[in-house]
Amino acid sequence: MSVNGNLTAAPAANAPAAEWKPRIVAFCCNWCSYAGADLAGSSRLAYPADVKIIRVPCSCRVNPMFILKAFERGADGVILCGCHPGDCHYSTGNYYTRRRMALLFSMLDYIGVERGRTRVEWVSAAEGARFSKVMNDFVAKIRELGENVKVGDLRCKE
Amino acid sequence: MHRIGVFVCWCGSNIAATVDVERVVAEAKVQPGVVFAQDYQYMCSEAGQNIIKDAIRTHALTGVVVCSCSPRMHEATFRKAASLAGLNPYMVEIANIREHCSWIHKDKEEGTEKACVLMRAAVAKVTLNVPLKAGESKVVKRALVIGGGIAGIQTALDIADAGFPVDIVEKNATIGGRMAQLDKTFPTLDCSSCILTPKMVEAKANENIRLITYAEVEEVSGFVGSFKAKIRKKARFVKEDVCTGCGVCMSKCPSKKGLNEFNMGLNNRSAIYIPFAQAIPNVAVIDKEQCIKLKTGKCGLCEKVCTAGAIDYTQQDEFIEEEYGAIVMATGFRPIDASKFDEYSYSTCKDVVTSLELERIMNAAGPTGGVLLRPSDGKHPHSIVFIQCVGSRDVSGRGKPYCSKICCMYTAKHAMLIRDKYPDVEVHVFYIDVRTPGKNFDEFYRRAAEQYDVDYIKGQVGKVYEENGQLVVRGVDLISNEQIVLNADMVVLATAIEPDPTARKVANMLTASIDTNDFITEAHPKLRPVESPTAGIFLSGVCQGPKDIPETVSQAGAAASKVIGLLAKDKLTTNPCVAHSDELLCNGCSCCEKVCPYGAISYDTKLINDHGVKENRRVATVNEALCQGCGACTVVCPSGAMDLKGFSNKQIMAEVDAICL
Amino acid sequence: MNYSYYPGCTLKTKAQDLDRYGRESAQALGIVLEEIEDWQCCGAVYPMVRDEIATKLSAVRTLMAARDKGQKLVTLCSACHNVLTRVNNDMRTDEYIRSRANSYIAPAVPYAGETQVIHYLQLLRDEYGFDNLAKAVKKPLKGRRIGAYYGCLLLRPSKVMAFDDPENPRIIEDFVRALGATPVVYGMRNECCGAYVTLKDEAQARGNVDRIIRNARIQGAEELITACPLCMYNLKKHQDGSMPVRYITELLYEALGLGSADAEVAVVDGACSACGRAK
Amino acid sequence: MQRVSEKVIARARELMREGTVNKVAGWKAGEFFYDCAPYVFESEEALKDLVYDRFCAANLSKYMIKNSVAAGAEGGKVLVLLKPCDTYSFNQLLTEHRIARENVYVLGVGCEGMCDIDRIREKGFKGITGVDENADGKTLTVHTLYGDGEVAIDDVLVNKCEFCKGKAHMIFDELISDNEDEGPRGDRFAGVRELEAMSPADRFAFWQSELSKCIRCNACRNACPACSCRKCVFDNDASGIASKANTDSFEEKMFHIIRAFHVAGRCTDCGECTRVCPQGIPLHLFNRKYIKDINEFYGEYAAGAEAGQRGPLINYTLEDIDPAAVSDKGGN
Amino acid sequence: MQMSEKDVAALVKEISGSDVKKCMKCGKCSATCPAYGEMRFHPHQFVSMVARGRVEELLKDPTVTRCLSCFACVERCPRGVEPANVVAAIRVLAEREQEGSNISPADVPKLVAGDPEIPQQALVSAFRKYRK
Repeated sequence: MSVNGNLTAAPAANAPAAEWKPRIVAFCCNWCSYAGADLAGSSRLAYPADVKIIRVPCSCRVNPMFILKAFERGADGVILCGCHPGDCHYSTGNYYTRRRMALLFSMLDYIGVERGRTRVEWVSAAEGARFSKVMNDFVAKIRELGENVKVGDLRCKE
Repeated sequence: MHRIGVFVCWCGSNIAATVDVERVVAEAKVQPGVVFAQDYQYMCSEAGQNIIKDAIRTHALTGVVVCSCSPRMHEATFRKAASLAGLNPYMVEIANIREHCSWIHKDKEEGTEKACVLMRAAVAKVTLNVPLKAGESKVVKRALVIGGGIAGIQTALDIADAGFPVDIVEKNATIGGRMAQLDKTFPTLDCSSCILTPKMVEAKANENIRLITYAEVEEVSGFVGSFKAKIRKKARFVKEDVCTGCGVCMSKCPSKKGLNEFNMGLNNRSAIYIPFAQAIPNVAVIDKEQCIKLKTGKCGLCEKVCTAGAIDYTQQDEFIEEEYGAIVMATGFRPIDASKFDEYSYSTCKDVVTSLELERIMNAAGPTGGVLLRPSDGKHPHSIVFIQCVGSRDVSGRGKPYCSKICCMYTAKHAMLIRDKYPDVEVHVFYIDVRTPGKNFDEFYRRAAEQYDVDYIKGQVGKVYEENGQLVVRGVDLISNEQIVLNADMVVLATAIEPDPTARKVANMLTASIDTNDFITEAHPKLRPVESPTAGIFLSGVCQGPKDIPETVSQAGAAASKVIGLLAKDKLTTNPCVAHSDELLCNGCSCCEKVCPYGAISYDTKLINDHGVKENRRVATVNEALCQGCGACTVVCPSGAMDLKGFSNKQIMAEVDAICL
Repeated sequence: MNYSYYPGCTLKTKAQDLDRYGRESAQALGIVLEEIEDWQCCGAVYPMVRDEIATKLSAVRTLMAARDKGQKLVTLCSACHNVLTRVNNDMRTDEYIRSRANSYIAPAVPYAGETQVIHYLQLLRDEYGFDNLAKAVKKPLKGRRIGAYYGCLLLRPSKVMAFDDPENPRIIEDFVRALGATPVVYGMRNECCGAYVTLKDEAQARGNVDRIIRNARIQGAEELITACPLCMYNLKKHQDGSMPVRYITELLYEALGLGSADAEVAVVDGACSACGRAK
Repeated sequence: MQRVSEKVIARARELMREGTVNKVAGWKAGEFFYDCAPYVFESEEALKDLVYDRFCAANLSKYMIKNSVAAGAEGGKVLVLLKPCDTYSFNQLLTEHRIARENVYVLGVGCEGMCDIDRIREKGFKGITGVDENADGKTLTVHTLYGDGEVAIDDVLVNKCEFCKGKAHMIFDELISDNEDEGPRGDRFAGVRELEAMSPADRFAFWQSELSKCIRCNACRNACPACSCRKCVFDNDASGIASKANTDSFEEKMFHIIRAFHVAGRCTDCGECTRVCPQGIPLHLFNRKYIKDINEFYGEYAAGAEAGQRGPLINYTLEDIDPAAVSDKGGN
Repeated sequence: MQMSEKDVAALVKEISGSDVKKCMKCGKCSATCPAYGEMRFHPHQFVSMVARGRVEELLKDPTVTRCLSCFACVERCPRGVEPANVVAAIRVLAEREQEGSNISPADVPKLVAGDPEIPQQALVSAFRKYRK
């Protein structure tokens, strides 16, 4: 299976209109997922350039406000990566993340941001291949969903 | 005004092949606040670092962004360079355009575009950076070990050998712990006392070790490097420095009906007693609940016979206050109460015993002088049934959900020793699984089955009851799929072990976290197994989880080396990227305190001057020496009073903004 | 002290001794037992599968009657006690069963397990007090060595029954002691007597009873007592008659000096008045 | 409710007279009979204006943050009248160490549901001059300039009372209530479920249409007992979300979403936000969504049912569901 | 509609309310079972076979009726599996399939005639246990 295949196939085949590029923000914890992303890089495991990574010390540092901000600014997807439950560098951080994000994502869906646009994935520092696969899958999903609603317009009805 | 410098690395062709570095530089130059931008082949090289240093000086830079490899690789390098040039090292941010960009993209246009976004995000962040300074705190060069079993003794000996003073606080009248009660040890079958007592003596003799026995830690405050502990030394009613341990008082004491704890209550002891012959310190203690003199004022016999004049009925509890740089928990374990499983008739039949009781029965210094005799009538047993997993792996609510780890091996040991010494005794062992990972462990168990003809039956026992002075054991043999009824003279229960009940109290005092089974949680289950998440607290022995003697000793040594590493430092440098609470904004709600894994947040009532209005408020304070900077607290703070230095709300929001431009 | 009282079918027919002596002893102790009006059979066995609701309804009706009177519900027969306690627990804790049962019965006020079900022995221990009972004893049963036979239904499942330590119970021993006799503890006292299987295969029940009586005898019991008519039936039928078996209330009646309770009572024949429909 | 009302007012006076308390937090009628507003009475004399009727919906818990401290400083105590639903908020504030409990005397007052003047008007009444509760306790007589009429109380309850949590007080020092607790009324999550059943696009349209009505008057924030920060993040420049400089409209746009998350796990569903919103935005639909999710994901939790509870967002279990369960459920 | 063996096993799990996966195969249920000798399959086998979806043999076995419902296995199971509930579920499903096969009202006069001491409780229990 070619990971790269995903990258090139989609736009060429059926995207005659002005090319839309999804904007995707990835929050990665410093100890596991950011290192996993580094490993994906050093293993040359490609994933689309639409993904931009922000480094945080722990997934539990991610304030729901950051995610809302991204969507307000027009992000099409936000993904949060942390150490696997039980492996948190700070012992318990990702357990809190798990609760916060489950509730936040459910709320985002409730205001009309489809569930597929938000995701939490647990990626360890050793899982470079997984990091790449996760990102490819996520981008594919976002492409499938298309452009996001303008969350920024939530209070600007014509 | 911000004066940011942006430095774009080619990393040879690693970056430059997929990222148009010149375009990144050009793009950087038009970012607000950026006054200088340059690319270079290898920024991490000395020449590259010099470019950064020169630019900092020449352009009076207030912030630096290096677009290069992962910060996990060279962040420290560039921070150091900046600091050498006079810039605060925390004013440096890295844009990872190699691992996260050039290495994963093939299309140069795409790669360049992304590199520009990452650069923009780093610039946006660095404009909000503030200079941070790593703090320092003192290290008191003394350690406290709570618990004087083999774990505590070994840890203390190792710390003391490295030249640091260490106190052992033991709640019982002697050190030695559970290991002192054991007869032989697996898998070598050497005598437990023979290997333990020399260590006890060594602990007593070591001038760096102070033994505080018959004592409990009452209060602990402070943090890593400088804890303060208050220790209650319970009254022994015997002057410790005067008593010679001759034991005359014990023989003369008229109150002899106390249960002998050391022998698991299988026989009695006098009210004044020395727990066992090799006790350290070898000093008597009076059980005040049992002593006639202390209860009624009459008697005083021990005082009369004590030629050393060591008895003091007026002795009071004493308090010792001491400062420590590190604390080791070595609080150990106890077997669970077997009467919770009375289908095995432990409460009603004397000949149903726990393994630790059997250990005493087998021991030469035990109640039967080491001769295997039935507790009910003192007769020689002809058949013994061992039942494993009594209360272990039990989620019914009666027992413990975990495997107690040591029972398979000690049961094999007991079975083997009995078969060896008394070949006429039939031995059956009911087991669910025999778990013997460990060096020479499985060989040991197989020897019991093959050489010593111990009858291992895969299955459990459902009921034990007494009939005609014998025990009827109804069990199942799952391999032959039949229910079997055996007559036995004794039944031995391999009861689960649980953390000593003092562990919970001590852990609370130390703000060390504890799991649902009351075992102390380690900072990281794989990478930091002997440290508590609370800095300066270390774990030794079974208080962290079930383990046997070799494992305990190696963990004790590991804990000691961690303590030594800490005490060897004169000062502790603290990570400056820690949480900080704005007192004016703090509601005092305690949410942050509850999610902090390190106990780094405390609440105090303080006089706050809120724009001229002075009032007493309950506000959070972060102890920077304890905080590790995870940021969990920042998210639960609804008012935004809690923020994380180096990863502040504003900084991360600025990055999001820059990426979603 | 007024309580709702649920005797159950067997106590009105084959086990009249259990009922009669229980009532009269209670009266002598100043405990008022008010029999639930128009009670129905409890169902005799607790329906163990979750999709059986209908068979729990008569128990719910009884529980509801006690609730409406605002009284604790006292039982005497072990089987009734087991069924009522467990159905009550279902009504309290199991939303599925609660809602289904309530919609079947459609009572004015839905039932949610409010009633407290207590066994006659618990009544004596927890409400009246064994120490008070000991004081009320007129003819202590001195010198009698009595084995308690608990069986299964009073004790298990212990999480629901919450009657006593299921593996080392002591309530009947304490009761025996309060009456002035000597309790004999033996291991088989909480093992099954053979129960209803006696109708299918006498030999199976006989095997069980053999083991129980043998163990009791060897451990020194001279007579056995029980609170269950079915245990009574099995224990008497499947032995040679050398081990007397009595109801707990017979012993109580005797110790309170109310007369001698002879185990031989005329058998009242005929159909079960309350649960006739089962036939 | 008449009987309880009289007893409550009498008792408040008595406590003031005895000196048990030196302040009373209650309700005072405003310009119109239906605008009963929170008021702190400082003398027995002033208490003549204390009312307790079908229009005293306001939750007084939040007022105890400042008043309990103030009362303590004066060496006195403040009496607060709390309806059953208000006690949840009071407990939650105790959990968060916001109220000096020792300075508060809680008088639990029975409540049979509060009425919404707008809903009465919707029944066709114009020129309302007064409302009286009828003896049956189920209907109101509405006096208008054009004559009297009758309306069923159940038809004009404020939203929060339509979905009353129950008549039991979670905390009190003294209780004046005739009510038997009948448990919760109605299915408070029905509205949430209705929205959940819509498509994401319809949901977005729904919220866009509702939230566009918002005039950022902060009434919700001011009334909400969970929104009791000394300084709101939206007013805090360092938070990165405040909009003082007007360079950023984030706060403008996301205010309600952020507010809902900030009170998630702490909101007692007291319904004040929706009740006070001048634009009639159903803000409770945010809070109830969180409550419903919390109940479903982590087990039933009622904020404020007990003081000292550990809220669901500052807690976890090893077996918690993964956010993937949420991400995948819809799928689209 | 004919259910597959797997579906029946799922039904057994559902109506028994027992989580058979929690079993750690220690055999304590069978060690404690007073009807062990009379039953072809033993409590631990019931749990294991239901877990593996093999219920056909269990449903055909007439000795399932020998379970005394004494709850010793439930009480003593260290994993909270409740084997007796699994046995009961099998018995009930078998009885539902073959209406009234294990005891019939016609048997009663014979039983009572043979032994007038039989308590009502035994008859009602047997009816409840042995018939649909």
